[in-house]
Amino acid sequence: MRISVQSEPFDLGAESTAFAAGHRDMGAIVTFTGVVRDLPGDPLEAMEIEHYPGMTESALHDIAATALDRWSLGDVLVIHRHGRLTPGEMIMMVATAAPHRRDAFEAAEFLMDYLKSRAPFWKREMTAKGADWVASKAEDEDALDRWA
Amino acid sequence: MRISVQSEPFDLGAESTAFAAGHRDMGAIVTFTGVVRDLPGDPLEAMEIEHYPGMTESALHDIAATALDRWSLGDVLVIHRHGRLTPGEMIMMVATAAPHRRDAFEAAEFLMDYLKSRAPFWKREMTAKGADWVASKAEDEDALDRWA
Amino acid sequence: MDVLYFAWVRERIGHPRDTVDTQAATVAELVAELSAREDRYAMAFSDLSALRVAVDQQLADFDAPLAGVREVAFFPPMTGG
Amino acid sequence: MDVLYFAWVRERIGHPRDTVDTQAATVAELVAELSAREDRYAMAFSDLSALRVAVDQQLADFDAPLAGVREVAFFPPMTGG
Repeated sequence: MRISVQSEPFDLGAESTAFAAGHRDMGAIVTFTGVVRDLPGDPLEAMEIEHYPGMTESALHDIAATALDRWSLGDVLVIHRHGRLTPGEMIMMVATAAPHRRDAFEAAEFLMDYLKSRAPFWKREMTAKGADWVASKAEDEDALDRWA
Repeated sequence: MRISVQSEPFDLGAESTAFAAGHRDMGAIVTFTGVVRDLPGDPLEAMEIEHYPGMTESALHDIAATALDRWSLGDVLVIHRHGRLTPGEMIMMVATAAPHRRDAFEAAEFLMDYLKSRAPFWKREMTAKGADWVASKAEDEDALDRWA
Repeated sequence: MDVLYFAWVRERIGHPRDTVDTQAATVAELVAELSAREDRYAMAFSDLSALRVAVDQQLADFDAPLAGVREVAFFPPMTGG
Repeated sequence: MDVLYFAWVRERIGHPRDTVDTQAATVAELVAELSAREDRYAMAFSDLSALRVAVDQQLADFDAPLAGVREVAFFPPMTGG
């Protein structure tokens, strides 16, 4: 398991390659990458991500440990950035390695659902008009019911 | 949509990076990679993948088009190798880009489930004892029920 | 009409392709015709539940009609991915 | 005890951290104590349903006990990923 909370960009290609190379005994590798959407005409200038140093790492560690416990997995990777990101930049990624595809997919979805609502990150959108905290979505909270 | 049926290896990192870079307007990128498992003590020497040239490409194209039609997706990538692969080599990958994570995950799972049982590939395992065609699994056929 | 064989169907029949001149109206009639040729064909087609068929490169059923068809392929259940 | 604030809770209160000397037995009692300090605290804590709390860096409920606790944090629902 590797958990990284960082302000620097990460290299999706290099991370994916390294993660897969470390798990040649696993038949299935799933990655999820979250991107600050770069939409034409969108007033978004930047996204700022605040987090809770210390708790962030332990929350991500707990979420990953729960996934490793619940599915037949070889490994889990979680990278999440904080600080200022511009449209088109990657916010975070998770990767899972498993003997079978269903475990790899389910664990990746579980990690994302928990990370969305249970890891201490807060997004703020910056536009010419000012800064707005992103509201949590009921659908993100509801998504957790699937794993209850 | 890009479909590639090829005997050469592909570069997961480069493919993931290029796919994500082409979809900065999408918030969610999912990749799935299938690997010939390299297990200690496993007698597997190689896996040979036969396919049906012509039909393979059109079947993968149809599966990808169905996914694009069914989910809110920006793009789909499917790469599948044929020929002789050794343990640890990557067999195939799919990637999906979507505005929202649920669509990206579901479409990737759909692509995998259909590709497993509806694209004309046949795997043969080579060991010191000889060659054995891999039997199809009832669970792979059952997996399609989810999308009926 | 081209008839193609893949995987163990190809191995049992001993070659990957036949070009046949047939009056068979359906895939099932074509199977009966081929099975009557030689034992190795009869063996390859002995259990249709273990076989899949594609007609002009589209998955089809054994009762699919053959009028106008250029290519039929027989193979075991697919194991890609 | 350290009390931390994040996101708009931090903005409303005007700083990221207080060090408090409190006899509060639960998070809810601590909230009542802080709310009594100044209007900006009262405003930040006016709708507890919009707040989440962590006790020693673990998510907790507002009735969580504070005995032996070193750090309490208040923040809005999380929006990571």
